[in-house]
Amino acid sequence: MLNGIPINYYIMLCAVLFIIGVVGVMARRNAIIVFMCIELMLNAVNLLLVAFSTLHQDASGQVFVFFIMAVAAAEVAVGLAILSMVYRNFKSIDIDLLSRIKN
Amino acid sequence: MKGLFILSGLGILAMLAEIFKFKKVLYPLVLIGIIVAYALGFTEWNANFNIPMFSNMIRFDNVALAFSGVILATSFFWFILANDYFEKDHITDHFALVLFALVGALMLTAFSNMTTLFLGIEILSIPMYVLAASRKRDLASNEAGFKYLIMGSFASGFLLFGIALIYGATGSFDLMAIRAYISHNGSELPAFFYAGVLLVLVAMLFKVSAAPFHFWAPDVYEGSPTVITALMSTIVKTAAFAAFMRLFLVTFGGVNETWGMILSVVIALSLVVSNITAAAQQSVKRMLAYSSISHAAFMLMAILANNRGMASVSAILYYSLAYSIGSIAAFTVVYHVSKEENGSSNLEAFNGLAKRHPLMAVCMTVAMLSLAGIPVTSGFFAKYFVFSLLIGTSFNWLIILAILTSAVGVYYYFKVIIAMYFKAPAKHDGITIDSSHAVLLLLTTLITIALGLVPNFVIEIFG
Amino acid sequence: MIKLVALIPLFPLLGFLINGFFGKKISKGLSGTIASLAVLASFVVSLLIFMDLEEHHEMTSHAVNLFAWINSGSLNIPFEFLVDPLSSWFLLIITGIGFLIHIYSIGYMHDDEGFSRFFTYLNLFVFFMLLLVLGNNYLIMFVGWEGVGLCSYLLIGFWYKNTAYNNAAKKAFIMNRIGDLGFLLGIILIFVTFGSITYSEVFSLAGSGSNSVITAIALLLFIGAMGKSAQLPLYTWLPDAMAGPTPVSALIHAATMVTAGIYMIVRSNVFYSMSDVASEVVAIVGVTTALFAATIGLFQNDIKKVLAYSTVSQLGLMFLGLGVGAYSSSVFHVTTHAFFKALLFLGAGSVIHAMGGEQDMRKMGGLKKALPITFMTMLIGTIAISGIPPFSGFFSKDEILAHTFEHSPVLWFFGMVASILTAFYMFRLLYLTFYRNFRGTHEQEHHLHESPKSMTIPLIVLAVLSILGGFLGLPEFWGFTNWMHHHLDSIILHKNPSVLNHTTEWMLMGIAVIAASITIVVAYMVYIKKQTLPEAKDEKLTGLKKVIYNKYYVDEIYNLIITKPLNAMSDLFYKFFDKQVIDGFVNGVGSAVVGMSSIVRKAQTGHIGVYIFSMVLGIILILFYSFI
Amino acid sequence: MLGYTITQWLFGVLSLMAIMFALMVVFTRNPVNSVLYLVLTFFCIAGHYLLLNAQFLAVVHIVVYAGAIMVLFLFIIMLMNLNADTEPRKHIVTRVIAGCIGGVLLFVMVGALKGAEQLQLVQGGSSQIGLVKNLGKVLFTEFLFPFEIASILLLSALVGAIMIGKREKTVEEIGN
Amino acid sequence: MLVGLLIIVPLIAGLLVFGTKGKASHQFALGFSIVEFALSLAAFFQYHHNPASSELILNCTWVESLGIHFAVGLDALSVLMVLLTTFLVPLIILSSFKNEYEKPNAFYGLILIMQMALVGVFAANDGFLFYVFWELALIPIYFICLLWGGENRGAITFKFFVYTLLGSLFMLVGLIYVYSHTGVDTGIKSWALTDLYAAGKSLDINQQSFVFWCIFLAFGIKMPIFPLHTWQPDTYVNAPTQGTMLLSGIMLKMGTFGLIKWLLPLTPLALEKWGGLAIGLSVFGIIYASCIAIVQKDYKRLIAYSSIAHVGLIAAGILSCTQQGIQGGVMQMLAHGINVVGLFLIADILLRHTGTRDIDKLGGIRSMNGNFAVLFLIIMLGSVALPLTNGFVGEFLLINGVYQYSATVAAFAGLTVILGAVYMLRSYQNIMLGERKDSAIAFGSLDGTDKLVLYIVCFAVIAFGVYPKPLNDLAEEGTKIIMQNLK
Repeated sequence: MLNGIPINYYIMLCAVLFIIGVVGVMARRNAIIVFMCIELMLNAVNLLLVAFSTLHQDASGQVFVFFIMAVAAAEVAVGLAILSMVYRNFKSIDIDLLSRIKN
Repeated sequence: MKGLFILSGLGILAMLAEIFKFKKVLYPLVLIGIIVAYALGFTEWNANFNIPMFSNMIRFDNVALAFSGVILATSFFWFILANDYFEKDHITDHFALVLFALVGALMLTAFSNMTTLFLGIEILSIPMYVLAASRKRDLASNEAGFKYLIMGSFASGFLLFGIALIYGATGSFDLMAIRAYISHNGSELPAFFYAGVLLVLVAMLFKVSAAPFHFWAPDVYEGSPTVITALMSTIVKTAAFAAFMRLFLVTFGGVNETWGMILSVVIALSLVVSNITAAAQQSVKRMLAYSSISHAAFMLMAILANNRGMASVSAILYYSLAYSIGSIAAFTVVYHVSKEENGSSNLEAFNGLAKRHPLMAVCMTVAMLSLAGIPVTSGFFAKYFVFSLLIGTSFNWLIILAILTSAVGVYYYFKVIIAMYFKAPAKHDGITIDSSHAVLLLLTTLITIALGLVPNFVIEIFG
Repeated sequence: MIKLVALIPLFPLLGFLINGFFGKKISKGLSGTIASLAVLASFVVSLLIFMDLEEHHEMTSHAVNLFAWINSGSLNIPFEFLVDPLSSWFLLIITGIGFLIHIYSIGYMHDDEGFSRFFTYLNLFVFFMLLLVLGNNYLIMFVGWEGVGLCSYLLIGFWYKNTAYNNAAKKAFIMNRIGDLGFLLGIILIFVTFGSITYSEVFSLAGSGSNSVITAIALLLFIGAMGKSAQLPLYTWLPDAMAGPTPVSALIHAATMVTAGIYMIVRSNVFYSMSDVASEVVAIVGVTTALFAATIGLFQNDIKKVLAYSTVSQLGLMFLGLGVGAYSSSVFHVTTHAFFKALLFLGAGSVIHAMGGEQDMRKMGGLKKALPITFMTMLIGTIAISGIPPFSGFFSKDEILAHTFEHSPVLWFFGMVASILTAFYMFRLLYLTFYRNFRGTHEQEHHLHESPKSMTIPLIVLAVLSILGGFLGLPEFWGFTNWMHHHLDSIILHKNPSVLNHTTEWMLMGIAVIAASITIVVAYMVYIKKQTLPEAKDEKLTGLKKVIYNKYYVDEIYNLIITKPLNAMSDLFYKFFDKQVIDGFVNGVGSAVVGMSSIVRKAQTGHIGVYIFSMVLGIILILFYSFI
Repeated sequence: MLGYTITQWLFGVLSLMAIMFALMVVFTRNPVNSVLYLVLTFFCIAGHYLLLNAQFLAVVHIVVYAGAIMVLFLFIIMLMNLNADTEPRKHIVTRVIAGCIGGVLLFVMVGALKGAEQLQLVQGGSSQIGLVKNLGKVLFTEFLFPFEIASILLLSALVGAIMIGKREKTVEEIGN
Repeated sequence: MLVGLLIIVPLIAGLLVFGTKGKASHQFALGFSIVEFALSLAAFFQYHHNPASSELILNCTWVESLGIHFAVGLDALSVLMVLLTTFLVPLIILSSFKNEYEKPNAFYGLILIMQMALVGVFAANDGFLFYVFWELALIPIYFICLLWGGENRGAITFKFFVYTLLGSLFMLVGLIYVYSHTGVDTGIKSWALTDLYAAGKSLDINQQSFVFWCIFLAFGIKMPIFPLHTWQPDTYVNAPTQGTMLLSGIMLKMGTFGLIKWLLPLTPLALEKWGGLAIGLSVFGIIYASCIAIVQKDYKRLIAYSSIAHVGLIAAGILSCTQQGIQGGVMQMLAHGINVVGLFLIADILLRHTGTRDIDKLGGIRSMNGNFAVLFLIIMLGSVALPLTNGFVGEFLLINGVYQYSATVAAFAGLTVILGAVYMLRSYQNIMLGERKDSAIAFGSLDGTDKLVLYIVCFAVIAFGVYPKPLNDLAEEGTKIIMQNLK
């Protein structure tokens, strides 16, 4: 129990958020939204880590969240750069159009 | 450890080179730097064993050093291969990115904390996303980078979720602590700990491109510039395996009944899918991508056999070395042939290569033989070690499957050989290649054979 | 002296080598002389050894070891010769008749371009034949056995441009090989049973073998004999073998090689004496063959074919003798048969020579005047074969028939019929050839001439032997010592005591002589008085006659039940099983992989969505497997 | 209130909102709205952080995600002029399947994530771990190496973004 | 030492020949192969002199930790097989003198390297080394067939390669399986032959069966045994004649040799259980291949099928596990090697002189060249195992061995005596005898080198048939060692 809320609740909440992110990745064609959904997934993980951190009374979980944030920022920077390049070349960021290489 | 710093320093230096105008010396500097890093690795051999560094965030023990050695050696060859690549625009950026990726790769060989694992993976991946997309006007390259990015980030999400769950169960990111936790709590581990392990497994399987998490690999390999493909299929793969091994042989070795069966199915699926799909490929580059999946399956078999102490480690070490060297040779040839054919690496482009450039044909043949696992090339020993690890375990059936699919493998590797020696070339003029590339080809070919003749050095490296 | 036995096969071997390597470079005369001398030398040595053996009667068998040949664990087969009464007697027949036929061949083959080749083969044949009889174990016998088969093959197909001859040669070789397989298996069974294949060891151990094994051995060996000695059902090669030059027919297909089967069974008489079943089989096969071949002989028009069927029939008679346990009688008949059948063949050769190669008796006739020596000698031969006393054939045949009667009157009856038929067709041959008017072309008539000396002298010698040969084995009830019995006494281990009384023997003899005489008269009536001629056109024959004329269609039947199915099966194996089923399967696997490949690669759609789907699906399955 | 404490109420409300906003992120057609919903989700998550006594992290979260990253997204969307409902939708079947798979995944996850009850809690103690001082201590001692090496990560992202973002000077080059 | 030379000389020679050009290539190659033959003769006499001589043993560590040694040694069987190899290779090289090959240096270099691998296979005393040489032998022959082969060589040689590779991978698995059971007492694993024998015998029947089939598959494909044979005729026909000679003359013996030395003593229990099936396949293969040979038109293909028949008998004899059977197998391996080289040379000569190998088109060659006819005849007789030719000793012992296993099976196996004569005589008659069928076909006198090779082969056929003792003694001794290990 942390502050009166069972850890299970947090795990479930994070799982739900994570899965919403996954569904978003699967269901959307707009690359930016897809990317955002991935961010959502990461945030679910963050929340979970913080919850566990509090559970264990251990700061490293929260520190890990910093790193995830840093990475997310870096990923977004690179990702959006690539996206804008793709947009320049394809004039679209529809992920279903990016299927020239196959088989 | 020192290698890590040197490479980081080199990376930063490369960025500075743009500003301070010493681009010309950068290339030799990098080569020297790699050699120095390699040499420094030797000084650390046996020295830092079991001494935790930075609160046990990273641990350059002998295994890590050995894998770093493989990565550094491969990267040395790769830089020779890539000399053309760096002559274009953004030279310093490319250098920096590759060097940073190498830093990530080295971290993956030596991490001993989930944090460093995660950072290592990301430091390796983010430059690779960029490099894959580095031919900015090329749609294929764009697409490759984009696909790699999306899939990679997506997989990272699972990795993190897994890590979080493990953290939740164990209260620590430290591998030793997790291991101690497993052995301490034995059978009473919470279910979500296993879920965490499996999610990490999935993420790692994605990184080593095992079926059914492999789909990104052929597309990305094909779309990326050939040189980058070579980098991905050698260094990235080796690093991923080093990480995989550290996680699943060392850390999660205690719960192998959780992931063993799953891994075996994944291996079987990878073997079948990769070999069968490769059989019909017309593009040699893409074929090599599929072949890399099948080799990944073989390396996973060594991990699966998780019961012989250092044997699995040295088998994977040998395998990754053999495979990397062979791949470098193969990609060098593919690079030149496709350059000749305006970027196409179709099988027809190889027709009559034996007449047009005998050296390339011979080296390609040796590389193909090695990838196919024919004695006395190193590829054979690699497969042999895997077989000998797995035999007598409950996974004998995997060996049979591996043999059958190897026969299919022979089919597509030999398609290249047949094309080179048997088919008439479309053009009859010879191909000229850089003397440095000729040396590279010879060197990798010799190493391939030498490793096959004297595998001792690698196999007995851990005593 | 006996130690010199190795010389006996050595001389023909040398002759073979000299003629083989230098035959084309030396003159025909020299070539023939060398070959003949080689055989003569062998004959002389054989004779010396024979006499040596006769003198020292107490030591009847001598093994002469040349070198170790095959060793394999407990199987030790030395290259070893055995000199004993049986082999020494056969040595004499082979080298003696062989020499005469060599001489004859010098004349007969004089105009042939393959002259030296002929003598090469002939020498080689003699060499192998000598090995056959000299060997001290079954394998050496087998060596000779196959060797003579090879020579027979080479000599039947001597005129290699003629496809029919080649076919005949091939047929002979393959038919022989069928028998050889039986022989080989027999040898192996002997080894497996007794641990040795050396005669003396095997025979001394024979008592320890179970009856069924002994029977099996005897029957397997007999299969070999059936092949080599042209017994039913493996006889068909012998009539075809007449494609070879006539001296070959005389030497190989009448006097020596075909009697190898007799030799082998006499050699192995221990087994046959111990196995009633095997003996019975031998006797029945023998008498059936005798009768069967004799009936075919009645309607043959080719002079050599008649003699060939007669040979088959006579061999059958010999096997009848073996089957009823009259081993020495059969050897006796082998001897006399060698004399008169060689004589008849050589005579026929002389006729053919004179007729310029014509072999059809319907185109001969009245040659008596033109070929007086040939005629006289042929007449003697015919009388001898027909069993008219005191010519040699009478004694030997009578002995066999007497023993047969003792064994079984039924067999005797059929044997008797066969010998009566023999008398008939032999005189038919004589009448059609030498009596009445010449029926050939004018040109042939013009060229008719007696053969040269080199041909007639062997004829005369053989004629004399045909007359006198019978004295080797005069009936004991006449009060003589049967030399042949006496000579072979030591090698025949289980003699069956004679139970016939003298009256019966006299009676049998009488019946034989009278029957033969009547037959001769009937033949005279038919062919001289009534001037009957065989139909010129084969198609006009009807009924049984047609069946017999066509040799009971045996060749056709074989063709139908063996050759054709074999070819059909081979085709099936090749075109269906090999190409379609097995290779089809192998290639099918290959194309299946490629086919699957093009299906599997469809999954690689290029859509990230699909990739992510599969990834998530994978995760679901993994978690599902692990937790639910 | 209804037997629940304030924190429990807050947890419930924040969770519901987070899930709702997250769903809106996925199901809203307009990308701009998606971004905004995501920002809202992030705020909810920040609220959770506060509930969990991770005050510093909550602030950083807002600053980094809502303040930086999402603005970047928004910026890019605006740049590409994607702010209308122009996004072609995936085929309905695909979306249904995606939903189903999500459901199944949830089901499996729930199955996999049970067992937290056994977790041995380090109960009570000070809730000081989320304070800056505390975190800083851990970050700069235990996590010094990752902290330093993260700079490499950021550098490479920097270089990469610049490299990708820069306009090509030369015309398309064929080759490798 | 000597044995080391035997392996290293062809390797060096091969590499040297790669550096030569034109005519010099085959002269060099011939010279080296004769040197190699002389070396193997020296080994042969050395063995006679002192079988335990240190000259004949070489044992260096290769991969210490895995118990892999570069252990080669010549025991009785190996001496014989090495002798066969080194005897045939000069003949094969000699027989190629009249063929114009593109890039002769590569051609002869590959032949010599192949020789190295073959000698290695026969001399290996270490399971791993055996496997390595086994596979190594495949590469040169693959390229020989691919580069200098006939019409459809790409697909056919590929099939051959995959087939044999698949088999040998299974063998590797079988061997590793046995290897993993070595060193139970000492804890040190070893690839040494004797250790493998001991380990193999310690396995239970199911394990042995697994090992047996894994390894048998490799040997069965190499030989090849029905129904694993379909790669063989096509490959033989398509390969250049010298390649075919290597394949059938020597390489095929790798399978039978392996059977004797690397399978029988390893899995005695499994042999009892499965030997019958294996023998059954072999014997059926004899009849099957013989029948197919009867209807062949292409002479080379006919010999290919005859080879399957012969090897079926060899395999059956060996699998009977009797002294006679195995020894006969060894003898027949030697004989078949010599004969088949002769026969394939004849096929080559026919093709070169007349432009066809179709036996229905040929005919009457005897009247054009009597000498050739005699040489052909002798080799053919050796092939149908007429007594006093080399084929006989082996065939007799083989049938003997099979007979001791089962009389009925032996009777079927013995059909080879008849069927062999049928297809051999038929083809001989069609090619050589009768009248010339096609007036366009002229057959002049033989070339010197062809004649020389044929004379040597004929001499070997007869000499070895009349006086097989020197070889037979060795075969007997070698077999005895195997028989002891079987117990």
